[in-house]
Amino acid sequence: MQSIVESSRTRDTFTLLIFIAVVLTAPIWGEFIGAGYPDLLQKFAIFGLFAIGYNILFGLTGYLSFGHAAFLGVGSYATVWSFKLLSMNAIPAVIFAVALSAIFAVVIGYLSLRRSGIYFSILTLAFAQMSYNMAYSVLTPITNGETGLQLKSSDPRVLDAALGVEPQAVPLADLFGITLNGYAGFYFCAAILILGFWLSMKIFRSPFGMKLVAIKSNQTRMEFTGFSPRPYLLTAFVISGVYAGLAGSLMAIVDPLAGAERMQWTASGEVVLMTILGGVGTLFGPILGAATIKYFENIFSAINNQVLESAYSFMPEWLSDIAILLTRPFVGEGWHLMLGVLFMAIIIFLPGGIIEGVRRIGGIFKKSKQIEEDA
Amino acid sequence: MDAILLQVLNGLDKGGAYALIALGLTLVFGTLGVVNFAHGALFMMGAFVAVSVQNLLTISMKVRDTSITFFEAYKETPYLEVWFGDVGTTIIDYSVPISILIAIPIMLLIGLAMERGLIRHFYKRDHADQILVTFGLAIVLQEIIKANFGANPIPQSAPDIVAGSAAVGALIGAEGIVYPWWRLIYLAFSLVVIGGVFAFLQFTTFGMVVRAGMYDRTMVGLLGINIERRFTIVFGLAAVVAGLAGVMYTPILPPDYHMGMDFLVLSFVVVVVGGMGSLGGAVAAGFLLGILQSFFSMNEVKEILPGIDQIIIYLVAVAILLIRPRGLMGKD
Amino acid sequence: MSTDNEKFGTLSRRGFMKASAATAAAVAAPTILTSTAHAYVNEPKGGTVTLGFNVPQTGAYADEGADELRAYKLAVKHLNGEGDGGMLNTMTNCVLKGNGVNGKKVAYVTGDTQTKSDAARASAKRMIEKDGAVMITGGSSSGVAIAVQGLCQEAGVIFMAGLTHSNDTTGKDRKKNGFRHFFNTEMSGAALAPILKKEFGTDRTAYHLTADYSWGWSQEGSIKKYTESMGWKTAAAVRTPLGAGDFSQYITPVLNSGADVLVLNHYGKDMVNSLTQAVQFGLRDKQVNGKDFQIVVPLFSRLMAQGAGENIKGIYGSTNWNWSLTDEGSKAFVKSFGAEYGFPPSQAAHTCYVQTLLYANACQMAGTFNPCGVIDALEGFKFDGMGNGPTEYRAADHQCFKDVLVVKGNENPSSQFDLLKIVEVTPRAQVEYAPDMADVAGELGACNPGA
Amino acid sequence: MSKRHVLSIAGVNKTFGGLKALTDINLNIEEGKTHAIIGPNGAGKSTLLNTCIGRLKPDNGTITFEGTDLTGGNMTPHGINQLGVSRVFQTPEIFPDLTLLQNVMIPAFAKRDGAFSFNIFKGLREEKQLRDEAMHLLEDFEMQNLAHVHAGSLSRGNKRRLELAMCLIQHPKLLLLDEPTAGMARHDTNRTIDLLKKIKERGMTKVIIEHDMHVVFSLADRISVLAQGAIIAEGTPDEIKGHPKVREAYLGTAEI
Repeated sequence: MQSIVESSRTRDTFTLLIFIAVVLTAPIWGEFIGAGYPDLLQKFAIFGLFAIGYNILFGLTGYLSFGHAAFLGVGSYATVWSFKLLSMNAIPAVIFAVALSAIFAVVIGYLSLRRSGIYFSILTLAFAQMSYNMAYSVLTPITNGETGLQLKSSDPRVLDAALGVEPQAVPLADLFGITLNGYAGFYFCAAILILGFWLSMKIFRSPFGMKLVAIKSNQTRMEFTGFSPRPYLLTAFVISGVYAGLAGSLMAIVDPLAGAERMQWTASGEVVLMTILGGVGTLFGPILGAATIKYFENIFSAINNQVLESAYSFMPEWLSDIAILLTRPFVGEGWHLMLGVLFMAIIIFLPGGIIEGVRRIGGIFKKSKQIEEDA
Repeated sequence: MDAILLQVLNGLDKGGAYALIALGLTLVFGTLGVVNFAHGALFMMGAFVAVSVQNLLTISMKVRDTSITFFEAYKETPYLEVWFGDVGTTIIDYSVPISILIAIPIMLLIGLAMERGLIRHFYKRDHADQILVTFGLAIVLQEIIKANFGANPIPQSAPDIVAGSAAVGALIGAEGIVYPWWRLIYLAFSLVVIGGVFAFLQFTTFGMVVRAGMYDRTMVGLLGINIERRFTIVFGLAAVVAGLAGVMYTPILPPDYHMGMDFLVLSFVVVVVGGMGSLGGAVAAGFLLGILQSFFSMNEVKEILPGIDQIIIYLVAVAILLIRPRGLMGKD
Repeated sequence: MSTDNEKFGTLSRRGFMKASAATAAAVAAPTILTSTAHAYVNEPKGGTVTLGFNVPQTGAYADEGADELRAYKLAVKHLNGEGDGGMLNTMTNCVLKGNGVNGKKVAYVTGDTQTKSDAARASAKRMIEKDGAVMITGGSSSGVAIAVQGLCQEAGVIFMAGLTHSNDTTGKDRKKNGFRHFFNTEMSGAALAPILKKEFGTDRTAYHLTADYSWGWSQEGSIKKYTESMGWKTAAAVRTPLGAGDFSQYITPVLNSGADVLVLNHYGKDMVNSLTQAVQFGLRDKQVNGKDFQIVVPLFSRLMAQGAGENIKGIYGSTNWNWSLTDEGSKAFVKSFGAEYGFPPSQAAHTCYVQTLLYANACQMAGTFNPCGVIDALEGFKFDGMGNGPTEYRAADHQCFKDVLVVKGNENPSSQFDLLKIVEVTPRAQVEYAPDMADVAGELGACNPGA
Repeated sequence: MSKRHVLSIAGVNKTFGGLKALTDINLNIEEGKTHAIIGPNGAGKSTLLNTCIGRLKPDNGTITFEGTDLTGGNMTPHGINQLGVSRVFQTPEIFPDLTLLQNVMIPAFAKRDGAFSFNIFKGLREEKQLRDEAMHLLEDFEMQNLAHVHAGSLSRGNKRRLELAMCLIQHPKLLLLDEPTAGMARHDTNRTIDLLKKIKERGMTKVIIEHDMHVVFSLADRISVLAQGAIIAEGTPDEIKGHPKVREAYLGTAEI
């Protein structure tokens, strides 16, 4: 596993600083790729966080969970309930979401980790599907089912009421007076993403992270070496579950609504796709993968004939017609097809994901440089 | 009592469908060691073979309908009817049975192409990679179908002769009980196919080699038998079984591009409950889950446990995996 | 992109860039950088005004979404003076002249709701934040409609609902910035009940199969309410999981329940499957209590009904609009839609087309795209010539009140599109209810122009 | 010196189906001694070893390690390791995805921190003492050049040596070696014998299962001979060499 490297402290600090700079300037570089608007940037940060956390489980231990969306949903519901009952302040909401998703992760993880391999996958899938089905129908009093849990100006909000905060007509989350929508919401998510990235880096560089990879590498040896793998796995599971819960909480903070479909198994599948697409077991890969998929979902899906025509307007008409004919099936309503093809291509040709692609390109440069130096 | 009997029939019928899908899945896992998430897509492709056959049979002569003035509307009469009259109508009526015959070679080809072109490169990769690449393939296949056939379900009807219901209750003295012919045919069909696959594996030399390969692959390889080629054929066989299940299911469930994904999770649950790689287990689990699902959907049960019908399949899966991880009939 | 998109709600981008370039303390900056240059969010500054068409392009309702999109494109054409003008020629109280709206050419952006609340909101946000849309419209499910409507209220743009049938959209979850032309479960119940009484009598026992989520419950509730009040009994109301596929285990208990009517409170694929299977189980051929067994599908969609094929013949249901209507408005719309695409529009296409025209007309009347002005113009707006007879956008809940069509699966269709036969046009008075009736009472709130 | 028994096997029987794999085994391993168990193929050597570490549950009898009952399933594998028992497997069990240095550091963590510890706030780099120790050990094994190579790429012989290093860094009270030199070239075998002798000087108790008589007679203080699931002889190497039963049952068919 390449990622567990004994990197030097200065190098790590440098990486972290670069990361922070890239994240904070996202609104600027996002502009150039058509992603420079708050909602998509928020989604980049939130799903980046989700994927980073997922990677701690899947990337390090190799346990493929198909149920992490359940924690995302739990985090969202917890957050909206905190907004409804306590306060519009984001802090108690985040705490509540983290605590609740951790409890869920402990219970589901404890049971699921009694098995490994595909059995583990199916167990997590089963738990997530049960959560989804219940949330969609029977648990409607708690989740508001299909419509999703929404805020009302008439919600009690006991803390706010006690502190004499005026109820808003359109309730929005805040952080001690700063309303967390738009770019403020993005920066709130970005701050937590950076924190999450830092923690993930810590884990990658720690004995704990190394032990997780050791479990992936050879669980028998791990046991005969004196380690009890299950508490390690459970810790990793809970950490990744909390990341998911936190991501769910952020979703509800920047946009106070929680819907059941967040918990569906396909939503869990999405985070798997993100992690693999970017590069499983690497520090940056999952974030790249998350951004790629969200970019596809929001930008590629919006490309219609009108957009294509203007994009190809520099070509002669016959050529642009051909270009449209060739690209049209993959954009707009065909963006799923594009995603499927890209995903297969990555698994077949670049099992290490986008990161491996970048590395290979970097490798070519390095080699040619070496050849020059040798000569 | 009648209600119980009917639910047993429902359960068997559902179970037949589950077992058929799970059978191919577990066959592929047992022999090739591949976890195939595109198996649901094969089921869906089978259903769309039926749709295509119907479309072909009903290629129509178009006559401008002058009664509609808002837009250009046509009255359509299939050429088969124009040319052959009642015979043509009968052929169209039998489009689903005809599709079965056509689906066998087509699904076999699709299966072989899939194994040769993609799956075989993933024998040595771990299960996670197999799951992911076949999942990607499933997305691609269903999007292609959607692009060509749209997202709405497309109705398929069983031949008129079996459109009604059979008075199955008469056999046990309960006159009132009727059950649709097509569903009984489906059940019989699934039993025949399952029996056929088992007989094939049990009584032919090919099947013996395959079973030996499932048991110990390297051993068979050492005997100088080209097990790889046989496994390719097994994959084709699995595709045919899934495809036939899809064709036969179309009169019950009008096919749409997403039906494979809808069955995918369920069929994996069936396979795992039965025991990965155990053919008998997959069949038993298919019927067991079908019957459980039917019973837990009864009002009497739902009144005590609201929503139980939504999660019963998963509850059973969790219970089996925790209590008996190798499944009903799996090997250790 | 045009310069219209320079401003984003509460924060001007230029201001933001300065701040973020300066220091990380920019995190705290946005609220003090509130823009004052705009009277409302996304005020169009150039020669065009952008509308956001947010429809399902993937998932089970993709075909319905595609039809909605066709209708929107047609509406834009007509608004900009291209094509034959469609309903612009038949709509009463119409101030549109086919030269755009308020002197601006109409442009549009599209997005995929995936029939998921999250995706739909993300897509709508992109339209608002990036593309500068002043109005969002579309959708094919109530969950999505309510979610997007809530978002538009927060963001300060107008939401013109597409196909959404749940009471909640203009009931419990009604919003000042949101409007619905489509009818709802309450109206379906009120319109259907008298016909059911006329056709099947008052001595009937109904058995409900209901999709287990809020729309299904709401539909079940209204049918129960209206049928029971005319003397029907309800044998049972059974909830079925969404996307159950095989409904046999829910259908067989109907056979011996003593019920003689089956009400399928399902929509989309669930409806296609449950209806197909119910017919397969011989329910249509059954005699119970000396009466022919009947099946009712409260909400019919022609597009979806195609999936059930032969099985819909003779089945009663309600629909918002059907292309076979012969009023001038419907004829004009079907003609221009048919000429453009070669087949007739669905009810989803109709409602979306009408919504776009109504919105544009309101903007023209108000002389602005400011949501508050548009809302004033739409509230209580009365119009005709758009396919549903005299219609009113009720001010109290932003629900259109109009006649409701009761239809029946056509026994002798003359073409593949001729699936539904209109049995009755239930007059508006019969389906109208008080805006503060129990179960639908809600708070509209204040108009939000976003700035 | 007092004769303290580190490991005691008392009256152990084990059958598989109808097949008797172990018959009434009684064995005491003395502290600081190297005890070899030899016997022809299928004599039950591996079964005995797996029974010792609780992987197999005997039909009856007990296994005690320094007073703790290890009998089948009573203790988890990691629990047994934490008591001070390390094991080298017949096919090397290492961490192929980690570097050699990390392979050796992992068991050191287990020794220091116990079966579970959540230590993410001290990076690997800061674990200086532990690193140095691991590096020294690799030097002892003449593998320091490979310290940053992934273990999966090692030769089979080197994998075995690495596994031995992984056990040794834990300073176990009892080291179980399942054919530690099988498949090694003579040169590597001799190096391994030297290494094992070095540990012997440190007073570590060892149980070796071995085919190679050269290895056995170079290292063992005591030898037990297993045949058809029963111990037919036990004694010092010299005693065993001259034991008639052994000659008859085993040595007669093998070269020494």
